[in-house]
Amino acid sequence: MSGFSAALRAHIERAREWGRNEVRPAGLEADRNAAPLPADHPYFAKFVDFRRRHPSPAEDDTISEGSAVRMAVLNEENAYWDRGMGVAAPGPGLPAAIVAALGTPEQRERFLGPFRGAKEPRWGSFALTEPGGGSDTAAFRTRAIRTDRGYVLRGSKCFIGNAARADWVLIQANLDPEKGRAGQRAFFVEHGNPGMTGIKIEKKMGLRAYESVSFILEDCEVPHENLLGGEQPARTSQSSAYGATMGSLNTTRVGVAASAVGLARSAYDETLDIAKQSGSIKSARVRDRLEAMRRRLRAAWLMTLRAAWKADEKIPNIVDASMAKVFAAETAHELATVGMEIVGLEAGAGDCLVEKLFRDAKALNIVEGTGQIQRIIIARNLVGLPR
Amino acid sequence: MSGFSAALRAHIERAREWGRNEVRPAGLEADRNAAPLPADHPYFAKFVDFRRRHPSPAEDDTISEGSAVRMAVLNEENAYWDRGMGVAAPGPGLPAAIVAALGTPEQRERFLGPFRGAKEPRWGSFALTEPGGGSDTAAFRTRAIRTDRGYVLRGSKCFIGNAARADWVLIQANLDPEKGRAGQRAFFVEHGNPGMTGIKIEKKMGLRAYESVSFILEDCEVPHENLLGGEQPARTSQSSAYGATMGSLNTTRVGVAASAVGLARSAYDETLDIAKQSGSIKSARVRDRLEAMRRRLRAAWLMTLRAAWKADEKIPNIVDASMAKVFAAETAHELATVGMEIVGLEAGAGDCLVEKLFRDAKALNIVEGTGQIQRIIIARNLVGLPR
Amino acid sequence: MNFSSNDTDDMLSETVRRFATEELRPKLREFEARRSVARDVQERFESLGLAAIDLPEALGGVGLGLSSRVLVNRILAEADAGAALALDRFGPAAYVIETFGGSDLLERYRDLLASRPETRLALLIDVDAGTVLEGPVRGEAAWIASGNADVLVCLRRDGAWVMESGFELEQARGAALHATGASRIRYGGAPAHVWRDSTLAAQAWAKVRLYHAALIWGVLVDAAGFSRRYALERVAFGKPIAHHQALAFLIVDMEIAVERVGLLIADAARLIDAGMDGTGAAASAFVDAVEASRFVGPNAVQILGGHGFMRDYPVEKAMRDSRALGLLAGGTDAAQDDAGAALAPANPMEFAA
Amino acid sequence: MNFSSNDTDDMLSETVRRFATEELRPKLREFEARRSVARDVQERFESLGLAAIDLPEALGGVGLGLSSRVLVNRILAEADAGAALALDRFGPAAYVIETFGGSDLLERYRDLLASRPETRLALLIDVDAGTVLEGPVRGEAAWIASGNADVLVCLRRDGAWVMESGFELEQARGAALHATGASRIRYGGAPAHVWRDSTLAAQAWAKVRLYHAALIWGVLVDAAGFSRRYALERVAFGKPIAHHQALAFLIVDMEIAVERVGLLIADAARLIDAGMDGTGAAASAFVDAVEASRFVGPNAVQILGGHGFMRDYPVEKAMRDSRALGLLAGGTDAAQDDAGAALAPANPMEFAA
Repeated sequence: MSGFSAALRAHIERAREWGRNEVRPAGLEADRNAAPLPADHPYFAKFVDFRRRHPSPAEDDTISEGSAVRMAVLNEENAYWDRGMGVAAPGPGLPAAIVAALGTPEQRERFLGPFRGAKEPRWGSFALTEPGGGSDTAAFRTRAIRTDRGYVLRGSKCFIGNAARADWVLIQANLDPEKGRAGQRAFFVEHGNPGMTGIKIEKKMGLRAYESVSFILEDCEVPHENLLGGEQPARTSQSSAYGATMGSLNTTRVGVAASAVGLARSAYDETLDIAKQSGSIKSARVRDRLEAMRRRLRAAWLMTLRAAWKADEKIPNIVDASMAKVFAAETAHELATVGMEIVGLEAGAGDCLVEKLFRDAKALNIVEGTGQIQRIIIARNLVGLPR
Repeated sequence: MSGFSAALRAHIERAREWGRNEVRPAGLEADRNAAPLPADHPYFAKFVDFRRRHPSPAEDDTISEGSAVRMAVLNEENAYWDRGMGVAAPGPGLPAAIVAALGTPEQRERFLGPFRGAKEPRWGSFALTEPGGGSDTAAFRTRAIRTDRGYVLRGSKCFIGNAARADWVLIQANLDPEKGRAGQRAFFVEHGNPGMTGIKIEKKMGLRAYESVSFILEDCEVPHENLLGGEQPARTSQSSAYGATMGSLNTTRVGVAASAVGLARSAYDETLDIAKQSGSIKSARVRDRLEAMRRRLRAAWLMTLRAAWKADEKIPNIVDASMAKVFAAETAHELATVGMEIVGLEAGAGDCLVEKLFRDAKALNIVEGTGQIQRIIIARNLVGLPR
Repeated sequence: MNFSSNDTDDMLSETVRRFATEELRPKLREFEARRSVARDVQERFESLGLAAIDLPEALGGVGLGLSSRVLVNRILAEADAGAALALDRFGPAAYVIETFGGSDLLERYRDLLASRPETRLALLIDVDAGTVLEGPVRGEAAWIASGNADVLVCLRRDGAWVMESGFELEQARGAALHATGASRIRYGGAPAHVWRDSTLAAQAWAKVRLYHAALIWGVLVDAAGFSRRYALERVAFGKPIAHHQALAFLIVDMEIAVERVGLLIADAARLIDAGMDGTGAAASAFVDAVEASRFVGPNAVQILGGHGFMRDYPVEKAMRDSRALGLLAGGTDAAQDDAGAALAPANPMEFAA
Repeated sequence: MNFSSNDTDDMLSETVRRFATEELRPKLREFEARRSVARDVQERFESLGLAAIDLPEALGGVGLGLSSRVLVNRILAEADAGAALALDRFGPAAYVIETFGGSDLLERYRDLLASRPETRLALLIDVDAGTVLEGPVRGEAAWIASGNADVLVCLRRDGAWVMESGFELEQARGAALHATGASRIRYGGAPAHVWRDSTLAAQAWAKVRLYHAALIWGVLVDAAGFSRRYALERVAFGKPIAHHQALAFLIVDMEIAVERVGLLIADAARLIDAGMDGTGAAASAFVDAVEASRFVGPNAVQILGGHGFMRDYPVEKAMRDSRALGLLAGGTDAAQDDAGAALAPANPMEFAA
């Protein structure tokens, strides 16, 4: 018996097959090469083809579950096979929802249009984080200055996913520093803009399958039309809906939580398999560890699902989302760590999935708000912790 | 082989015998009665007699170890047999060192003199904590007002050890609230002073062997001579030495840490004994738990001993002392908790030492600065955490 | 996929919450002192139908499932876990009777309890039962969470037995849960019923574990909530202690631990109510509750500082009660054994409801 | 009772610290990339006498005890644990040779190493060795922390053997400690030496464990220190992140974990140097180091946030290295077995020194 609709389960079955045959091998290849797969790697073309043949669950009207639950279930399955490959996937990515909600009609057509039905892999990218910035968005120092010809951007960004290969990077910059956070706007910088310099692809401990890029904005000029939402952003119904949603509902953190659960499940399944093969599962100590892994995994998944379900039911889920995010991320790390213990020397040899997951997992407690930031968000709601 | 002098070991041997024969049974009796032993309980007379026959290691010149190490070793042994009985022990107690360091010669004679060679049990007491006060000493609201006849004290105190039976209670009160913490002074309030009212002996979860007393100071009058150090306290060499010592060396917290280690050892030994008797030690799970207990216990003891040794060597030990205090206190709690797990149903029946220790231990992470306060002290020194 | 409660559970919650808040919580220390719950409170509990929440309707029960039982137990334990045990005269022994003896035997004991208002069934878990279960049984246990018992029900890995005479209780001090009393027990003789079936035993045990895990859950909900509210009221260094970041984070982590336990308990109860195998999930939920109790109980005391150590506040009781509850239902080691016995790949699509 | 270091150790520390800071630390990623330590660094290490710190003076060693060895290993590992392993061509295998073969055999291998500067001994711990140790041996291991080996030394619970040929290494990627390389190993044939003695095996193993525990300790000292300094420099929400109370507490708890490991390692080394039984204490110290590594390593990365995940900073290496070191020396489960094998009442008066 399953609490999920048959339609959603069919999508997951397909994602599972795709994950096993394509995503996992590609992720391992990138990890072994210690570098992202090149943009012209056959995987990406295959991916585009796969997406054209199989629309995402988000677009399937026969699914009865809400969009957040769909996303959670799919993220979980995808991250099971490789979290890094998920981030590396072609498409407008993270900024798609932002552009759809806040962009002018022209911008939506110009920047999202090319992705619709694209036959070649192409990427979008979103640049928020700055060196020394992290979670303190008020401290971001990238400036935008209005000129007659458009805007000049100055500053630097780091850890920006897929930024080197993206058609455009949506860059957060402050147009009016005196207003603080309220002065921040987003600007499209297109591929090859000479003002985007010092492009460096970071060498990472894990999640090597996707590009994390740092770059400098050195008098980077963009035309006026590249300011997201236009110069006088209209309070469109879409944008206010977006803002209102962000107030009491959160799905981004739930999505990361679901990915963390998928990664954690991968660590559990692989470890269990190795323990069974080696016979170490006969040890009560090993069984106790595996039981603790499974239990924690289950709790993380339930927490994540509930946060997603609340979002779909329009029940405020800020605490649930942050709780799921921090708990699932810490679960992924914990399970990979304990997994390495059970796997033993084979993990030390460095050709073992669990060891890779140990390196991958740590990022999940850092991106989209560290564990500390999640606790602050929860504490604000639980005990009114002041900012 | 032992790293301790034969002289100190002889004291410990005696304390062990005394502990096994007298302290442990008395402590269990108090716990069963859920009340402190009455002041006229035969134990206290025996104790006074024991002390007269066997001076404390502090007064034994043949011991080569410094005073802090002596105290740590003795506290550890005493708390092994019963921590509550240690606090209940007759004598001037906690304030003795303060009175010796800061009192006028008259005060030293008047308040400490009667304890020297006393044949009857008598107690001194020190009152700092206030309801709602806790660790924030700046928030203490007990006031002292100078009058022609002496001082009038107004306020309330809580959790004051042995205060109901003490000859005198040394009470911290603020003589000059505008000066904040610097306005605080200490006043002797003698037994039977009618201004000390509402005396209530608290019902505690554990450490029931000693009186924790709350009381109200309702226009409590004391003569001028009862202000510790006199009206114009001289900067005596003793008092400055005391102050200087407090600056970079701490032994009070080390003493509590040592007691926590003793309590923890008691939990470990008793649990080990029960596991051996019941045969549950044959379970790898039980052995792993016991090993973790022993390991943690050893680390706590080494941490405590090193903090004591540094104090004796005049090496700044503020971080060591706080670290030992918090780690040993948490160790005592952890060991009793795990111990209960191993003991099982017998612990639930409530007649088992480990269960008593589970109730006793928690206090050690609260008294003399909670675990939180210790971490603040350490963080001040490690990373300059501002107040 | 649905996390909402149904209307029945919502009504039930409200009834139990009012009863617990009005009748139990104010008498916390009174029950402790008298080592039992007053007769009128017991009668009110039974008149509300809360005693038979998960007994079949045919037997006068409410016919709700284990999901409702864990809800009721949680809410009762938020007020007083000892009282929750004391009030339920059939108690978790009912699961053993039902599983092995079916509705006939369940009915018999239901009638016995109805006819004699002081009568109780006591449940004993004989984890290490060594000899083959047949004929007379003999043994003792250091603690059962009851001051009296008219019927002794014993669950073992390989079966169960019921004894109506031939056992004697000796009052014990008890480490906690004083409202329900505490006894040592000694038994010897031929049981009135003996069953040998390890599959049924595992099923009954799963329910027994969830019954107790839900009580721990309730105690921890209360401990976390009480200490959180205290931390908002108590001021130190110029602000509520809850606004000192380290304590705020501790409060958050306590909340996460409690949530985690609750989700695992509800998940296991749903599996069992849906007729699926919930033995592993129930054992895991119990282990999780015990682990959470070791974190939440003592830290609730810690947040109250010296006050937490005094009996004027309920948190010291929560620390003791939750610790003691973890020793019941066969204890954690047995639960760990069962939870780890059938480890299979995780299935994220498994969700009963 | 004395916690002070002696003058020899103080001098030693200073020498090692200077070498580690000047020669190792700046080349961290260079060693990683070439999977070995440059020849000139190796020569400098050996000319300082650091290779033979705890070999007998008669054999050209410095003749210091295990207490000095753990100190040296800690300081080297503060710079680079992989390099520390790479530099020590005799390595922990020396303990097995010394314990079973005595000074004659120790001398022989010492001479071999002296004559051929690329020669290394590799140590393998065969924890689960099942068959009785005699005649030819055959087997494989998934990982040894070395890129090459001329002599293979194997320690088992019931004895040890040494093989000078009949084994082959296959290069492995290695999860960490890249400066020392990584290999899979396969062996089969008659060992040059075989010993059966489980008491001696336990003694040698104790030293092997402390050797590795000290490396973990060093990595954690560095990870805690580096992340602490970073937290003082990095500003968020208007102050150094180290001054956000929750992070300050985390830093404190990391420090406590590191201190605790160090005290247990030094304690066990002192016991062994004093000729007392230190097998249990050494096993416990190893387990403690592994536990601490699971807390300190990842949290150092966490404190650096996104930067911690990048190879520009050493903390990701510390997290990987400390985790990998815990898989060596026979791993934690074996250590736990040995640490729990002889549980006796605690003796607070036992202190060697």
